[in-house]
Amino acid sequence: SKQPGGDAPPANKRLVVGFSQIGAESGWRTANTKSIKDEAEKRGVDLRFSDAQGDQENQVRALRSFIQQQVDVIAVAPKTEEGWQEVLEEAQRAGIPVILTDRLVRVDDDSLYVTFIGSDFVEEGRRAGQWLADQTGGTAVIAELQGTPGAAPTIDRKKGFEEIVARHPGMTIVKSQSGNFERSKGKEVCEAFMRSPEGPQITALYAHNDDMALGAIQAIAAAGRRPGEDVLVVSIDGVRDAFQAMLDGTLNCTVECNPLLGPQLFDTIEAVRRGERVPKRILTTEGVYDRSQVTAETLASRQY
Amino acid sequence: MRALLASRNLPSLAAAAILAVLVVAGSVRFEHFASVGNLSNLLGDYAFVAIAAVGATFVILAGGIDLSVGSMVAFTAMLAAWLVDRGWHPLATVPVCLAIGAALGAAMGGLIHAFALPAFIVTLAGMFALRAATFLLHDQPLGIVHPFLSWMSRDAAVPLGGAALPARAVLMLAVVALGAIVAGRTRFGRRVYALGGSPRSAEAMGVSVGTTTVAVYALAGACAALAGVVFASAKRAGDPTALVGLELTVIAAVVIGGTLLSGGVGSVGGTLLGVLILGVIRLLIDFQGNLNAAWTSVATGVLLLAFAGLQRALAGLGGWADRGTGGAARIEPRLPR
Amino acid sequence: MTPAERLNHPAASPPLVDVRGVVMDYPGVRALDRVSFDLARGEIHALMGENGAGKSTLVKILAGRQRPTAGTIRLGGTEIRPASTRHAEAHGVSTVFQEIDLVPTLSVADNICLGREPTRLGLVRRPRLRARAAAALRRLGIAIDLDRTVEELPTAIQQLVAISRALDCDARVLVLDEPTSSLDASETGTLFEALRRLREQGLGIVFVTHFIEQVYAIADRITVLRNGARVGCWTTAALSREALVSAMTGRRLEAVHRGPAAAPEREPIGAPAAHAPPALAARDLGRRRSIHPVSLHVSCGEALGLAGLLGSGRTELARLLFGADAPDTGRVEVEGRPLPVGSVRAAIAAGVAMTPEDRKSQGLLLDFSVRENIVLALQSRRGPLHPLPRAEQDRLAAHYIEALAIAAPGPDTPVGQLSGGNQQKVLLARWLAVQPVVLILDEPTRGIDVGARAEIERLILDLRARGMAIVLISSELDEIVRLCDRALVLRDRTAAGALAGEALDESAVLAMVAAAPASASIANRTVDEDAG
Amino acid sequence: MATPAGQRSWHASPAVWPVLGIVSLVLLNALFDKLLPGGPGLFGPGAFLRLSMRDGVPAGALVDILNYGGAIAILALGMTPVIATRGVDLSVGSVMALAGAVAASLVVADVPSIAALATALAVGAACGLCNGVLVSFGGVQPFVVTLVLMVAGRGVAQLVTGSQITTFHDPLLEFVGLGRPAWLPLPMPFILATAMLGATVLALRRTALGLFTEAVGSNPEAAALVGVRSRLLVAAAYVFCGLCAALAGLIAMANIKGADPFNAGRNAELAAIFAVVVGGTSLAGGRMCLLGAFAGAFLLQALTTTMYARNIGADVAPLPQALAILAVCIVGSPPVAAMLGRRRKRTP
Ligand SMILES: Nc1ncnc2c1ncn2[C@@H]1O[C@H](COP(=O)(O)OP(=O)(O)OP(=O)(O)O)[C@@H](O)[C@H]1O
Ligand SMILES: Nc1ncnc2c1ncn2[C@@H]1O[C@H](COP(=O)(O)OP(=O)(O)OP(=O)(O)O)[C@@H](O)[C@H]1O
Ligand SMILES: [Mg+2]
Ligand SMILES: [Mg+2]
Repeated sequence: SKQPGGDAPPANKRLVVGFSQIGAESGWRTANTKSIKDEAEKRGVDLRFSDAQGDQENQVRALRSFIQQQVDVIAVAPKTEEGWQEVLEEAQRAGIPVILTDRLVRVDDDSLYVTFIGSDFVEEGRRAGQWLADQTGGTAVIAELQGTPGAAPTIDRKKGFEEIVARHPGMTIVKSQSGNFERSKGKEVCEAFMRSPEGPQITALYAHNDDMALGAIQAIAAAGRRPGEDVLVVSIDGVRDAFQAMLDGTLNCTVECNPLLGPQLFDTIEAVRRGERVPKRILTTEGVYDRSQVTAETLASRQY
Repeated sequence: MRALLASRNLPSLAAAAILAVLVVAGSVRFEHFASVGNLSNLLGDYAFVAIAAVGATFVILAGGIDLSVGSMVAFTAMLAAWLVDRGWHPLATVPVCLAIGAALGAAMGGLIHAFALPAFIVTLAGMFALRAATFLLHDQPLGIVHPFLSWMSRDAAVPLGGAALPARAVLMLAVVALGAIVAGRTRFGRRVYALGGSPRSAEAMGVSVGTTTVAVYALAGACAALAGVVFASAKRAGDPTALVGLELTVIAAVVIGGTLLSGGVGSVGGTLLGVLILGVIRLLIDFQGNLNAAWTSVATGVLLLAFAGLQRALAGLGGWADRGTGGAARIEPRLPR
Repeated sequence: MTPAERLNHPAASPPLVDVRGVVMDYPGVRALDRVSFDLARGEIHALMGENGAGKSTLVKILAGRQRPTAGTIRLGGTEIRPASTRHAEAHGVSTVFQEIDLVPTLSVADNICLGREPTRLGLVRRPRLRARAAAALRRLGIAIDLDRTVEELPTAIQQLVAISRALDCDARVLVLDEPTSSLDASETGTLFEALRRLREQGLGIVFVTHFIEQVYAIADRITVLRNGARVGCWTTAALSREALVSAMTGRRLEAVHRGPAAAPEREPIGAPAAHAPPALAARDLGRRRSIHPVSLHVSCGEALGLAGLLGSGRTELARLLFGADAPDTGRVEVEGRPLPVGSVRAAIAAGVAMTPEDRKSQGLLLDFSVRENIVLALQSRRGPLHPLPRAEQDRLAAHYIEALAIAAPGPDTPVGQLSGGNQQKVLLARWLAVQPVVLILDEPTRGIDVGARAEIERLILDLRARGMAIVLISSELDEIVRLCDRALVLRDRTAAGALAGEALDESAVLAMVAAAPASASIANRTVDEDAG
Repeated sequence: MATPAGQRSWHASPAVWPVLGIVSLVLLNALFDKLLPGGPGLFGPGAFLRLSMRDGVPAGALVDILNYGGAIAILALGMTPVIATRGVDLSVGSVMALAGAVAASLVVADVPSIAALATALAVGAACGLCNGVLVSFGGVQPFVVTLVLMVAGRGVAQLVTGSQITTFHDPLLEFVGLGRPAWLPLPMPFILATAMLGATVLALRRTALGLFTEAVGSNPEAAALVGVRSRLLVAAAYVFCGLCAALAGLIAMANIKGADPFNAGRNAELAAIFAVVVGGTSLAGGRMCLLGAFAGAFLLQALTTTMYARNIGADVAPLPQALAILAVCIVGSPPVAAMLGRRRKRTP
């Protein structure tokens, strides 16, 4: 049968790629899906797309069905890091190379996947923290809106941010609660923050994604304080609504987490098919956007 | 044969017929669909769902409902992973998890009976509490490495026409068979059916309602715990965020398999059919391969609806639709208490 | 030694069951007040009393379904406190409850053997189980499909299945709460034979009924309850029918029975005028698998009886007339206007009413109050947007509680807490409140005490006299003969013939019912036969 | 307030238990505020009981409960008749998302906001109609029917918004969730929920509709035999539920000034069913208690708000919530009631 990424594809046969997406829990995720689908179409790749509807089990099942369908390459955006050993071994036995996007997996043997394309959540947390430290000179009373408990981005974005906070004695996190990555929960939880005894002292809000920050901004305003001025707001993702908010002056900074992985992913896939060696870790190009940099043109250029 | 064709088996038979249709349709439409590999994947991937669903079938047959399955599976999976992480042999975690699952189930059953509380509320509370307990045990995914687990997934599979049937699939089939025997051929099984058919009459006929209720929930807890161990061993991890919403999948499988939510009617074998139908629907969507999230939801819904309509129509042809004397406006059965 | 002789030597053996000073308090009601009761070996002991007297409550206490507030129960000399039916059965007390308690979704065989299935290595032995169930049914002379679920069976068959179940276990004491309320003469006869055999074997049998003749046919002793208190205990021979009735009611017999005999107008309004269409007419009304086409008509002020054996199709016919089932052939006319097929609403709107046979599953809303149950049909006819004012509801409830002597703590008591007979009266009240043109009564006196039965019979005559058309289904031929102008006899789901006027008497009906010898008996009825 | 069940006196109404639950939660919070070292005291800044005025509108934890409980209460009111007819509606969360998506997309496309609101409500009712017709005329189990819409509805909502959160600026749409009318400075969701409660109680208890609905759930066969139009009633119950879900969806949407097709109404069906059951309506059908469902919804929200106030992490918060739920149910359970009743009888 096939060698993992070995032989060059016959010219007449279309490249078949199976891609397993986590679900559609946010606009970020849909942009990610769209980028991959569009790129596949552009390059004439036969993309077998599977949406797991938020359930990692469905992802595992999708991978097994890709193996049955004898696709050429499998790409997967894993929901959590754990739980991939067995199915990746099966893919390896079937000679299908696997590329990870967006999140890494933890397996005994990292030859089970070819490469990982995506951002580093810990690094994103660090960047958000660093921005805040730079902006405030290292003194801030911070409220943190976490993502879904136990999820990889939640754990890592918290970890990275806390690393920076630990380095600055003037920065303290006084409130930290999950807003489930949802705009409405972000708002509800932030209202509780503002109302709490510590509420009046809070000078900064760190949200694990833009949606929660956008909800929180409304809560801060409703509590009679100016978001972006009295309370600095920093979040992660860089969706279009966040840029709009920066233009409005209510959001201070967003750390980009680029969902537009399509081109990079298919470049890599083709490289793998050609038998080239690819690095084990391919970082996506991502920026940190401060509201001072944002203009109407930046907003217009945002694709998601 | 006549007993098999009895009117209350019709929904299950209809489910089997539709499952066959789905499989044939898939084979015609997609290359590689009808393969032994897909079959063994299906059985392996849904093993833990089916094991949990066997327990849920008993609960629903007894006229109850168990919303705590998802949390229970996640909790016991985490417990198993946690124990293995502390140096236990994976096999040694099985009795511990089963005992704890059964005890927790029995506790819920006990509350339901002792305070005459709705099962919905008690098991909803159980669902919340167990999810929190999972986080308390370990607040993020916990991977485990153990030679036994590698051996299980690589070497303990049963060869099956060119593919390999995972050991967990064999275990699942055994549990389903055992469940079917317990439900259909033991006194306990008869009591469960009686309790679901009419708790009042069952009590009047000498069925001990309390004992049976507690036993049924304990059984469901044990099944969910076994499912948890299977899950942990297949994933080689425990995950506190895993399997949110599994309860709906499980209940849907039970109901699709022909068991009435009102209790007293249904079968364990039907439940396996229900699980497989959900699995085949998912497989069809994966093979279709071009549905994004929104269309995946819509397609799942439409397939389910088509399925329910067909099942209803087939069963209706057999006269199941108007059982009893009340032909006029027979409203569908009661929900569990 | 005959049972009566044995009774005369009480010292010889202690009573099998000895109940002393039992008190049972429900919230707001004292259902039993220091009642004592004893049962000897090899005795059939009848428990009698009006509706709500406390008979079923005593039965439930014996069976472990209800814990008494005070008092003791001794079984063979040792005190027992049965905490559940299971517990009581372990002591050898086997019970048939008034509200037939079977699991509707289980098969006949499973119901009969539930909890005592024959097993080997923990597995139920199906063939043995079926054989045992079949044997238990045979004892009562019935042969029905063991795999049918109980909910598919008519009330009377369910009752027989429940009795078979009670007979199937090794009991020392058998308690039967109105086992014959749905049975007709021949089934009752078979049951009595079985009971006599058990009596010979030394069982003690408690027998609750409202049929006085049955008591004299089988009981050795009679205990009478009134308003929860024991009135007395007599050997059957020592108590005349008159004395029994007055013990039960606290009134003299004439007061009770001034009903039918004294009813003023036995004579009907007479043949309907040629131009006036009958109140209710059916032509070739039939339904596949249930009843062959039947034609009938009833005029205003006339009562038509539907007679026949169990399963002869009377209930099915009534349901077709009422539109509860859709007929395959024929149609129904009310006062000359055809009714749309299979619409209960249309029938009700046209002035037809029907009290169903099975009050628990088809009639009452058990957790609703007496008042709500009474006004339900009237309200339904008025439509949801014209609610009956509360005052009017209260008036109606009060009126019927009084008129039918419904023993209830108040109009807001949930119907489920009433005694069986009183529940039946509530069901009647519901349809009387509608004041229909045609009233179809399916076994209206099931489980109703003598006094109330007389009241209801008088009521029926009265309604008829006031111009209502009545269709009466009853398993008691004398009731049909006494109350009806004409009777339609059904056999094997076919109209076997009609009787009217002078020709309508019990022997004529019986002759017609029994005309086709073997096929009329339940034992030989195959279940799946297709009448269509 | 008239007890919905008509003949029940206040202390026998099942609504008592959730109300007591809310009261004790509030008291518990106050106790913590007072007793914890460094706590804010009973009415200090940040205290649970503290009500501050902002722009002439009261604000505080208690107001938050009214605000966020409103949508759940409306869902629960819609769910109650469905459950009373032995049904269940799992699709309410998806209908919420769909209604929000429709309204927001229309407004963004410059449709007049009043028309957008009306369309969204109509879409909700139409969803209910689909459910209702399939259940009552199609005879399919309610669980299955509504599961289908639960799965598919969210997909449709995503299609409507093009799989993104549709943000809008529209005073009328925002008013549905964020409004604080001058004549009654309370959160609009609470006002809407109370109005719905009033309207529902009137519609069901001042007519015979409530009685018929309960009759259908209590004994369908008996109801059919007295000529109650069971099918129509059952279908109507689902339509009403769909309508309520749409209204709740509009509130959720207005509250964040955006329609979130991914998360709006997630797990709302569990919350609504919970509120109904805690409020004393049995899942087996029959008797229903609208006031109880209403109170049950606010009990649920009071629990959530308490978790925020006490700073309990979302991962472990379900544990105390579960225990609180059980406590409320056990206190209100028949055996405990019987025990208390016996005690009460003995003391005087
Ligand atoms: N569960 C209950 N709750 C409250 N009261 C009850 C309950 N069951 C019975 N009662 C009351 O107890 C009294 C006795 O009822 P019981 O059923 O024993 O009468 P009965 O003699 O069997 O009458 P019937 O001939 O009508 O069956 C009645 O007044 C009845 O209302
Ligand atoms: N011996 C029997 N075994 C099983 N089913 C029977 C038997 N007799 C009647 N049935 C069922 O009863 C139905 C007809 O009985 P139906 O209730 O109409 O008769 P009925 O004359 O009203 O008798 P009842 O006095 O019981 O009301 C049939 O559909 C049949 O299924
Ligand atoms: Mg009785
Ligand atoms: Mg009959």
